[in-house]
Amino acid sequence: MAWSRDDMVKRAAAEIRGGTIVNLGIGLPTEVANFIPPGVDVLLHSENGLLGMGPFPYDDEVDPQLINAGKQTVTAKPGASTFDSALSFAMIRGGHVDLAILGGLEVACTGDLANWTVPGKLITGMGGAMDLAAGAKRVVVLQSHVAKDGKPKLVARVTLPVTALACVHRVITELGVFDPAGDHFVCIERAAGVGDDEIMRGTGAPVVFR
Amino acid sequence: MAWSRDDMVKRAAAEIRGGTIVNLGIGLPTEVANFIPPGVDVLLHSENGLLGMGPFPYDDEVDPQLINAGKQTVTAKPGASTFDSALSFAMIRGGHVDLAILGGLEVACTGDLANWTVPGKLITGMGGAMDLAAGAKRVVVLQSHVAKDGKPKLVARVTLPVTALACVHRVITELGVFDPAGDHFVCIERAAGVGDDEIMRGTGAPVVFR
Amino acid sequence: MSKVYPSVEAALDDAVLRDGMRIMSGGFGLSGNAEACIEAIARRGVKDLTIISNNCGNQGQGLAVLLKNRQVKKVICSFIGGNPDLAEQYLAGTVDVELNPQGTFAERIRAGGAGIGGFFTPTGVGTVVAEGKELRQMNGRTYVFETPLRADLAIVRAAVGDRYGNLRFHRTSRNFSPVMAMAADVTVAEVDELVEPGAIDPDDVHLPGLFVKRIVEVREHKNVIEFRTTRPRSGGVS
Amino acid sequence: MSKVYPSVEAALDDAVLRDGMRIMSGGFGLSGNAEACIEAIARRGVKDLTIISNNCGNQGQGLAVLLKNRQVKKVICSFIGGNPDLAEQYLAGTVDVELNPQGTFAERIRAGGAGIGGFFTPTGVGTVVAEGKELRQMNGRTYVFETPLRADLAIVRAAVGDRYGNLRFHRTSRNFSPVMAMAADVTVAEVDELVEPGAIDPDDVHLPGLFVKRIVEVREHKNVIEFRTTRPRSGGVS
Repeated sequence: MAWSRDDMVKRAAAEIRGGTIVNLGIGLPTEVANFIPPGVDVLLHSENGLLGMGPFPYDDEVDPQLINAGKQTVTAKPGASTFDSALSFAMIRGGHVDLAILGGLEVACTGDLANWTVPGKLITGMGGAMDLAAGAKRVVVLQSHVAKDGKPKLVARVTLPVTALACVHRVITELGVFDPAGDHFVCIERAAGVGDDEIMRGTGAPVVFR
Repeated sequence: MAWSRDDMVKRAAAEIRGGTIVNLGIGLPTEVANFIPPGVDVLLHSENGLLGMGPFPYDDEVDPQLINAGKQTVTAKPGASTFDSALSFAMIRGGHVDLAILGGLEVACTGDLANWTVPGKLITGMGGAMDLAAGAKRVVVLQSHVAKDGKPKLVARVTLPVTALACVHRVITELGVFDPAGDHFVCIERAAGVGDDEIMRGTGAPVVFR
Repeated sequence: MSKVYPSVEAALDDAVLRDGMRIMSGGFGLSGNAEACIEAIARRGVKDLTIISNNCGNQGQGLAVLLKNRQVKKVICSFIGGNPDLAEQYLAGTVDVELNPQGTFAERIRAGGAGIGGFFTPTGVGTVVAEGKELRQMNGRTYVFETPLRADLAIVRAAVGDRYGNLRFHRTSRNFSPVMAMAADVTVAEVDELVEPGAIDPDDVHLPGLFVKRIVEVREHKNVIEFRTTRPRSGGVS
Repeated sequence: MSKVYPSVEAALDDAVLRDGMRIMSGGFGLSGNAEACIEAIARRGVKDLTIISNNCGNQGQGLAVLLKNRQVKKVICSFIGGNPDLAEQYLAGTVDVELNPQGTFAERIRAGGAGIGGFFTPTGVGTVVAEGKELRQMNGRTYVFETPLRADLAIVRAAVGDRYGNLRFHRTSRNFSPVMAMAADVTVAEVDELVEPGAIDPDDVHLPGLFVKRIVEVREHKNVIEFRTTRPRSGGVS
């Protein structure tokens, strides 16, 4: 049976190693913060200028000038630091962020990522997506395996506007965990009861099972 | 009679306008700080990371980690700020320093400056000289009119290794005040009793008197 | 040396505001906006503005007021989601939008303020952002050339400031404000609290005063929250 | 997450130190040097080092100790005056010196830490510094292309730090240390005082901890003063 959203988010949380710097993209990836095991000491980076982001504030703690990149009110943990956007993106571009967990629209087996715009839809802008995809040491994408119309989102070649080339190390979908490997994906894990057929049917590139 | 060193330094201090940011080079220019009129509120920039540099400390105030670019112990005035070297030179290169008063070895009437090294002599390095010469909004050079061997230091073309091209706005020597004007210098002021002849004899480029 | 003005109207006078100018505005979404400065620009009605800001307001507020007033001809930014005014005028072709990756946006502004003529970044290579721009391979990686951004005016908000223009920002309100202050011919800062020189220790200054030309104390701010997210204090999981 | 090591010897272990490595060292002259780290490197005797530092010690002290020990093969810096050890070995041809304008030096290091592939600066145009480098005219001004600088190790001194590596510097001791910490594979910080996380307010952190890999508390420093200049407390003019 395919993983639930919570299962996917939990699986993404398992990608996080202690002692690292992690940036969680807007949307589903933001929820990964709720599933980081208590013993794992990680510093969350928010590209609007915060390292050591804590959970949402208590009602009487809300600070309008302490927000995350999704413009939600957050807190700062002990050991946190604030800084300007030039330094924040120096961190990202300079390879100082160990892991970025991002949403995706299409991932190619070459590691190319498309996640910022869909032609014909209202444009929103790339925000920090291109910097995170190109700059983070490791990029994990959290997305559904296929689009609403059934079209594969793991593909041989991205058809949507690119966010960054050859940047994705791992994709987590409701069907399993897939690593781009050049001309194919390697399925390194799958949801219980999901068969090869179902995965291959929903994937627009060759899949090697391990 | 030619100006004394103190006269020269005082004349250089008269270049300083209230409300501006001024960087004083190592050596003679450093002494300009002692002659800034009390009413002139200026912030002194020291390129090692201090804006709002104050006078030398009292003996019991000395802080080994509060120095100027000449590595002398200094103080910080109320309204001072400290910062890293990248920001300090962003200030200089970005045109945020209104005036730099620098020492000189040769100044050409084109505004070219040589002040960092003499071939054959022990090399010391350019330090911040090239950034200051190229970046400050206005560059005033404080130097002797001729070298010890009598060779002019105001010249048609610099012969020593260049610090920056077309950067000098004004030169103050013991004979007077000279502005580079392309193919000649304009003498805008002179020490009392110094004649045209003396100036022209000691200058390696045409001089127009005003 | 005093850069203090009695009001944002006085600080944003005829010497500063004019039609067709380029204005940088600090803030991330509606957080950390120079609210009083934005309102003053709206009241003055200068038009054909190019706004350089990460967002151009949101939810009809902040810089979106200038859009509603039809004062804006171009926006240079990184994100325009959640901004119906901009979407509408962009689709209608009345406002031009130049999108930048957020890090490239910040770095271009820093370059503008730091006297850098341009730089190579890996961000945007292979994307629409790099189209028509110079690419260069260095040490096995491909980079795209980006140019500096400057403006005639920057408006920023800070928590504390002194009459020399030294500023301290509160939490994530810092964002683009320091680099924008560096990259504009004139920077006007509105501060929650104006203090005496020396009240901010030299080591505690976030933005040295030489980057700020005019400063105004503005004690009241709306501090609009776009997404007020909280957790329960007791009972639930923390 | 604790980056705390019990001693500089433990922090500068075999995993970090090796012959032929590139080491960045913060400090301006002898002020703000990572004194204990320099001594540990001297004791360990690793050789063929490339030292990237504004000065390479002065007056026989600081990094000059590594020169005396013949551990240095190259120095990348901006100023070598007042350093007889370096002058002697440079003239003898046993140490190579690469001089950079100080601002270009700082900016190259920042570029190395910030993922910038290179940049154009007006500094050095028309001088020996620009020889053999790409020149480019932009907006009526000539710029020279400069490349990023990186290192295997950076050693910095700070006044206060916590176990996450967050640092605060005292006065002008900050200088090159923040950008060097960004530009090295491993940064070791020696701090006068180690405090609990949270003791430094997030807004008061000078260098966010992610740039520091190892941190050691070192309470004693020589704090050598190169030119002790003072003024009389009474009688004379202030």
